[in-house]
Amino acid sequence: MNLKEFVYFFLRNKKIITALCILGLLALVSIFGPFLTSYDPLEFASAPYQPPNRQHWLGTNTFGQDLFTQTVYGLRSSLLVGLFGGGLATIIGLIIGFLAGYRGGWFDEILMMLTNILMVIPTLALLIIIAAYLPYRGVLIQSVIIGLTAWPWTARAVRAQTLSLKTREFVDLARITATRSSKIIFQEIMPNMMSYVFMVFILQFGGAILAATGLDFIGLGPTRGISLGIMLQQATLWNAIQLGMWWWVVTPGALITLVVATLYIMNTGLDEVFNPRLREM
Amino acid sequence: MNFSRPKGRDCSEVIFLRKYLLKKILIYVLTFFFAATINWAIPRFMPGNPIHFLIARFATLPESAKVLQSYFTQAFGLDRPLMEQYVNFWRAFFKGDLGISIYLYPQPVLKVILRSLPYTVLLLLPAIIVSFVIGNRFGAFVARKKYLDNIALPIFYTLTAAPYFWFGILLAWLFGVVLKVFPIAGAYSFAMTPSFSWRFVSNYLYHWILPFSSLVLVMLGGWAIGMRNMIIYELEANYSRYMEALGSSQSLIRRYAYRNAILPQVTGLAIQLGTAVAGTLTTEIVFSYPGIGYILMQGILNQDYFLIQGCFLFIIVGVLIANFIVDILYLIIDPRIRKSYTGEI
Amino acid sequence: MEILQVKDLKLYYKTLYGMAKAVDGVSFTVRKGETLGIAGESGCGKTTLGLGLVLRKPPMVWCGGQAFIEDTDLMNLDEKSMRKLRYEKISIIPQYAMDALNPTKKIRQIIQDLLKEHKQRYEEKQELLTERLTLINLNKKILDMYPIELSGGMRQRLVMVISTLLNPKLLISDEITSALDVSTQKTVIQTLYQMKKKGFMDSLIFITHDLSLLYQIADRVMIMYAGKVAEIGEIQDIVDNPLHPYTRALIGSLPRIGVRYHETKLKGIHGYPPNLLKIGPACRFKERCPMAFNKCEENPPIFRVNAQEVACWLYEEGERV
Amino acid sequence: MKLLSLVKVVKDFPLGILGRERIRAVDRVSFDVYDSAIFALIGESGSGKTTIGKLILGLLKPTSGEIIFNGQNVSKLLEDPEKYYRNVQGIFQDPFSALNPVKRIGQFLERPLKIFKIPDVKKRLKEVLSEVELPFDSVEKYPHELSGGQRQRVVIARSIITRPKIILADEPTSMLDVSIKASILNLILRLRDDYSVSFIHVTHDLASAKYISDRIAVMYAGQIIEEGYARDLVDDPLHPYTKLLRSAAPDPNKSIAKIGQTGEPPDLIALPNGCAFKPRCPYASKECSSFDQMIEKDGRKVRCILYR
Repeated sequence: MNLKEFVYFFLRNKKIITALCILGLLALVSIFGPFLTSYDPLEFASAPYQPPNRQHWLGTNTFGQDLFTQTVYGLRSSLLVGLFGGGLATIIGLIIGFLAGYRGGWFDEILMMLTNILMVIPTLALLIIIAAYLPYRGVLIQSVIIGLTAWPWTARAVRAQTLSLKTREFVDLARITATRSSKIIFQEIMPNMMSYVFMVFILQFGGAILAATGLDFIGLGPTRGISLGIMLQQATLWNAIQLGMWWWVVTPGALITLVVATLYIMNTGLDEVFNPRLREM
Repeated sequence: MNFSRPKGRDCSEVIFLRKYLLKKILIYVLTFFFAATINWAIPRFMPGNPIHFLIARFATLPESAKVLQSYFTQAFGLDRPLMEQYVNFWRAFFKGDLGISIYLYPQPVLKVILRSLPYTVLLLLPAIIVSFVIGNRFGAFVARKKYLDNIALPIFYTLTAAPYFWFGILLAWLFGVVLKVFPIAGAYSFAMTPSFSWRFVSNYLYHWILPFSSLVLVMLGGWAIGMRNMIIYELEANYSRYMEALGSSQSLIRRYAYRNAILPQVTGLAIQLGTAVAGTLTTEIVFSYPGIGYILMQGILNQDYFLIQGCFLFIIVGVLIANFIVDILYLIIDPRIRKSYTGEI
Repeated sequence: MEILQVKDLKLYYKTLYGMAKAVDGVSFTVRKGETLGIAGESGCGKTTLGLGLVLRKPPMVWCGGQAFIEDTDLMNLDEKSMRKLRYEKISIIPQYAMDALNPTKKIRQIIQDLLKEHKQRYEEKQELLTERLTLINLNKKILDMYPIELSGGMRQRLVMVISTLLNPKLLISDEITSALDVSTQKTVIQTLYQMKKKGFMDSLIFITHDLSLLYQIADRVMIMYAGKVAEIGEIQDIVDNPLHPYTRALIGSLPRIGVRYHETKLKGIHGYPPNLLKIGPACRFKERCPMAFNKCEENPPIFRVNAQEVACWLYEEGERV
Repeated sequence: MKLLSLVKVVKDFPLGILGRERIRAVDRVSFDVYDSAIFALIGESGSGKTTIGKLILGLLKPTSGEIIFNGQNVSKLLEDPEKYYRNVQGIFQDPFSALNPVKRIGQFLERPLKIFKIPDVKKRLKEVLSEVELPFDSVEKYPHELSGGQRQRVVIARSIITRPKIILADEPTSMLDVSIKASILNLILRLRDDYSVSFIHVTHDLASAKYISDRIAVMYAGQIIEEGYARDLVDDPLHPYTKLLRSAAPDPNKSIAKIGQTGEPPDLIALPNGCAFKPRCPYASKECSSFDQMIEKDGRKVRCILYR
């Protein structure tokens, strides 16, 4: 699967193209959104309980805060958590999975023991324990703790991939050309895994967003600033649905679902590009 | 190199099974030990002292702050050396003493958790089983035709992508607020006291429907996608092709493929437990359903560290037991591990 | 009397780059009780032909021609009657025989389900099954075991018995020896030979890329090249007097057991087979053929030269088939 | 002049979870390879022939015994891999997995030139590609644009680019079609004659081994059971297993030759003591289970009680 063939299938895959458009749009909204609204997400904008209208596109909540501004800032922090948390989890998973797969022996045994242990423990419970004791929680810290607890799944997948590549003959061929093993890793094995790593990153990105939303909802979100999860938490705390304020609850949840669903669909598209068997389905 | 196995069923197979299960138990005990240690270590090694953070919340006079300070330090046993604290932790744990809850002072944490545990189990277990069965049936059905696949796949992805509690909120709004069909708060109406009378049980179920169905809906998507991919893979396996070449009907081939595709889904069950538990905790909060999730949130809001730690330990124990049951289940239904001694443990 | 008549069969593969003409107008017959060997290199369409007769799954598409088995055309038959025909009249031993059995079902269960699909009761066939298992030295006890508990060789022999349990008219064995060592290869061929002699099946199509294997088992041989028939003839004629330049080159590049380098230098065939997506009107072997001349610009029909059929303009004076 | 020799080389692999049980893939193998000679190593799957290949190439370390190249112990030579691999190279079985799919053929061939610091790369590339009869423009191509035969020629080109003394060819033609197989065998012969490179030709096919090799060693269950000159060994095999291989090889003028049941390949976990071929041997006798030494007679070696 060389570059030319990859581009050929990449551009023709409906799933990938639609996913890219949606994600691109959302990214633009989160970057330029703040310029579209004149309000600050947390300050009092105007009369509360307003359903979506011309003045407040997404309505206002019990405190009179403009929900469109909150959504835009919230989307930005969610995407940031996805990027950093997902990225960190992918990198850690990559390193550990790679070393375990390539080195093998007892080294592999220990790393995999650690991975299996962390995999059994529900990540949200672990996050709660860690987050509960953090005096100050920002988006960055949240991404770090999510990244630190989400990597086991990647490590296992990357290890399996490395094991299958390691036994391929072009690795032996490189070894008998007196190539140092670090060069073998980065020049022979790594390029073949790029496609796989990218797909793993996409899943981690989505996973990190869901984890962050869960944490925010349970009350351990960023202490300052806003995120889609916090909006939902406040909505539940202040009985939004009982008061019939559906707009306070629907938009943040729908946005998260849209982002994560688009990521999953893009992943399926990439899967079809990389292994033809699913393509003919 | 062919490693053909000694013929016939003999005691070496039984020895292998015992060894296999013992190894699994060892791993789970080790995991629990590891998780409990994290649970013990985090408050003690976190930057900033949780006690100050706790007292700052009470914003009382300086003298009472000092009294509270000594009470908590003594309660946490922070003044004693680390090793001793660790040993005390385990001694207290085995005596069932998880400390006193601050949120529901003076009830011991264990009692608070034991009271809410059945509610979570009654919600989580049926949801997992029902979503597993329906999800896999749907996934297998959808893999039949291309157009079915094109319609169903985006739906499944949306289901599995949605945050668990969001679906809960949507259902609560639709059925609770708009249609007013189901109650959306608590596990039973306030006037009732928990008993096994039919009146209470029906009322309980009446409250149970919405949280249960929101959990099932979200979990359903995950199983369906997993089964759809697995069954496509199995339908193209060599044994399916061979049976088709020998004139077998599609239904027989699909039955065999489904049987093999369900096996990795069972292992998937063990991995999905973590997310399922997390989903239940958050959904309980939406419906203020008095399970572990709800009291965990109260614990967080009230900085009740003992309660948070207690809930964490119970969640871990629950997940480990469930994982062990899934391992045994897998051993029973998949002969490949039982029969291949060099099977990868 | 002929079991199978194939007339100008066309089986193509639908790919993203166009139609790959894997089998492009092939005609041959298989007589009752005969073993027809089909030999050719990778990409010549022999497996497509073998499997295509029994089962056509996308991306393989039938694009023309007929294949009669006892005057029913396999190519346009409704699914139900085609399913009845498979296994009862025409059966296969696939190349992947070693993992052709469902790993999570007991062997007895698999056979019962297969027989039930053809409205046969397992009890009637049980006695025949055990008799045939012992014939290929497999113990009756394996019926209660899972396929994973048997070695590769045993699984292959078991599949050979299962595939011929209903005494099909025609058995197609597709490259069943390519994954084996030389010694086990010989046993498999002998087992197949015994099975035919004992009437497990009427006639046999043996597909292989190794022409030398056919010396022992085939009565007649069909050499295929790039989706078309190059030559068909009795095995002895093909060995002693190969007509088509490709057959001659193929036999020329087989290291005979007795031959050392200095005695006769093996000449391989330079160049590579044509791309099945871009097939021109010319004879497909033209670029690699040492005897190509102007007539080869046009695809040769099949000429009959005494008992042999060959698709090459060199034999134009032969009577056109 | 002896180029490479193995002296009582043994290789065990751990088996099972904690590796308590051991499985012996190579059992006290010794043979010598002379300058510009082709030495064939024949055996079926599981006979240990590929493991020996990996030991010689330094991909595996022997459990005991020694491999000597040019008079020096290979494990010592491997401390400076560049010097060793300048003289010893390898060709592998599967052309589809021997080339890194994401690298161009040019990059693949230039790597050894850079590492072994060989001057004027372009000229050397042109030279080596014409030696293996490949057009120079295939330097730009990706592996998936070439056929199996072409890829194998690229791997051969890479192995001869540093003018090694000895090349280990592990089943170079088993994945190729008959016609291309013959041209690869001819190529190997030409390389041996033009550049006096010696080859160790690991294969399971007696006919192609006989066609190009000078000396042949037959392996069974990790041991060498017969060794001799190619002509003698094939025309007049001594060891019953070699006889079995000889009669199993397809021969046009012999139709269904009865060779009876050849039995199952050896089960390396539960090897019988003494001669491993005993369960399948038509001449097996009681002493066979205690017989375990190599008999030498006029330049030919055989490990069988019949010739004691």
